[in-house]
Amino acid sequence: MVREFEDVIIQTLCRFLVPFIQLYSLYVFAHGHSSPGGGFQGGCVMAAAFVLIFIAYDLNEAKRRFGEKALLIFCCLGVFIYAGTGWACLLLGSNFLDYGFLSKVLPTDPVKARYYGMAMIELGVQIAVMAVMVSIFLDLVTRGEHEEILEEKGA
Amino acid sequence: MIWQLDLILVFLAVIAAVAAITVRDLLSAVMILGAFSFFMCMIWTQMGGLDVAFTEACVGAGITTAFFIATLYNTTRRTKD
Amino acid sequence: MLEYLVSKYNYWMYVVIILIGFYGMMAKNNLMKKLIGMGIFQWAIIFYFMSISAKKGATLQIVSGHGAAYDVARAIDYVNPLPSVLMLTAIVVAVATTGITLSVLILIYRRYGTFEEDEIIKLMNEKGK
Amino acid sequence: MKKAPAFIAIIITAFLLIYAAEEFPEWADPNQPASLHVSPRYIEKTVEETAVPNMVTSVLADYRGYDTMFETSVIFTAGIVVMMLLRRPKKW
Repeated sequence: MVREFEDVIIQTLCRFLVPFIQLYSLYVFAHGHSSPGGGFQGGCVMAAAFVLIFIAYDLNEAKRRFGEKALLIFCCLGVFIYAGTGWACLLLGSNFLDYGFLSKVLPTDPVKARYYGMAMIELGVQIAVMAVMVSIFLDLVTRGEHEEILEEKGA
Repeated sequence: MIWQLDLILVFLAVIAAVAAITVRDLLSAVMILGAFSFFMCMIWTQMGGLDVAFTEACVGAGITTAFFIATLYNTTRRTKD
Repeated sequence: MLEYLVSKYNYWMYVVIILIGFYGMMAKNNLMKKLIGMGIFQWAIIFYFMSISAKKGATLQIVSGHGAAYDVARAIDYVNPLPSVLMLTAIVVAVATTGITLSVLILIYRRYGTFEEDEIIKLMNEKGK
Repeated sequence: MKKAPAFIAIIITAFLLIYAAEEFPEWADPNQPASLHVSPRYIEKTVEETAVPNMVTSVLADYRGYDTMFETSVIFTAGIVVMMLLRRPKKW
């Protein structure tokens, strides 16, 4: 996981597999309102795609694609989207997380506004879960010593 | 919900749980724990909790097993009991 | 007799799985085995909550129909959604706590070099910390 | 040596739990108390009030949005805590 195998079959297969897993994750997220699925499941499947990159390639490649700073930004962004939707409802004159009043800014009626509010917070949950799972896996697999391992490899 | 199918799946889950506790190799124990959580996922599918089963299949059998293996990669897989 | 067994065996099975996890947490000497026992304990409790959400002859928690013409939902036709929601939250919190516990185990291994509980206690007494 | 107290505790716990399980309603009974109190309102009103057919999503994100929000913040806190525990100088 940390050091590279140099195995052509595994690397090629994983490179073909990763976009399909990410597309499936977006499908699960987008159809969470009318079929089983939603933010948690989509986020976990998306995190599994990055874990696959970790397993197939080495640490350097994975950190080049999804660095630690980007992970922290995405963690905070997910929680911010969730809480920000609640605050938007509050600023529009309603209670916290009462999405019906979003119809004042969205071109829909209050019932459909609740539908879109739910889609909004599921997006926040998906981003937060994906970033946190990848971050925990990155810290566990390197014992928190990314820089030392990268220097050791001479990269 | 079909109670015969449920009974078979619950027995398999009990066997997997006992094996995960008693086996003397941590990597095997972690893999059997993933199998146990997948049996739990099938039990909930046939009980009607499809969202929970989906989450369990992603989280319990996927991400948690990856976390355990990442930890064992950095530590040891030997155990005395 | 068979009806009594069918109506109650699910709760007995949850008791059995919870006791396996409990035994793993109490009697095993290895810290990783204790963590595995804790995981089994958590899934047994989720199993109990999902058992009380089941209904005979009911279907999934998705209202049938499509577009603007959804059917009128009767409560007897659908499985109880409330335990599903609570356990969805519980599973994701469980994986977060598992991540924290694994990082603490890595720290323990970095300092003592073992997962066995008696050896860790012996090393702690020797080092005096 | 550690196994005997564990077995005693397990036997006591098993006795208590099975004794309590006798009082439970039948498994998958449609008229058990857990199915009668709050959930019929969620099941019957979810399409009318939120236009979402999947009632798990509607209860998770709308009726119990506070619950899910603090649960998301629990995951966020877990990620930060793992980073604080492992990403630090080696001398500690």
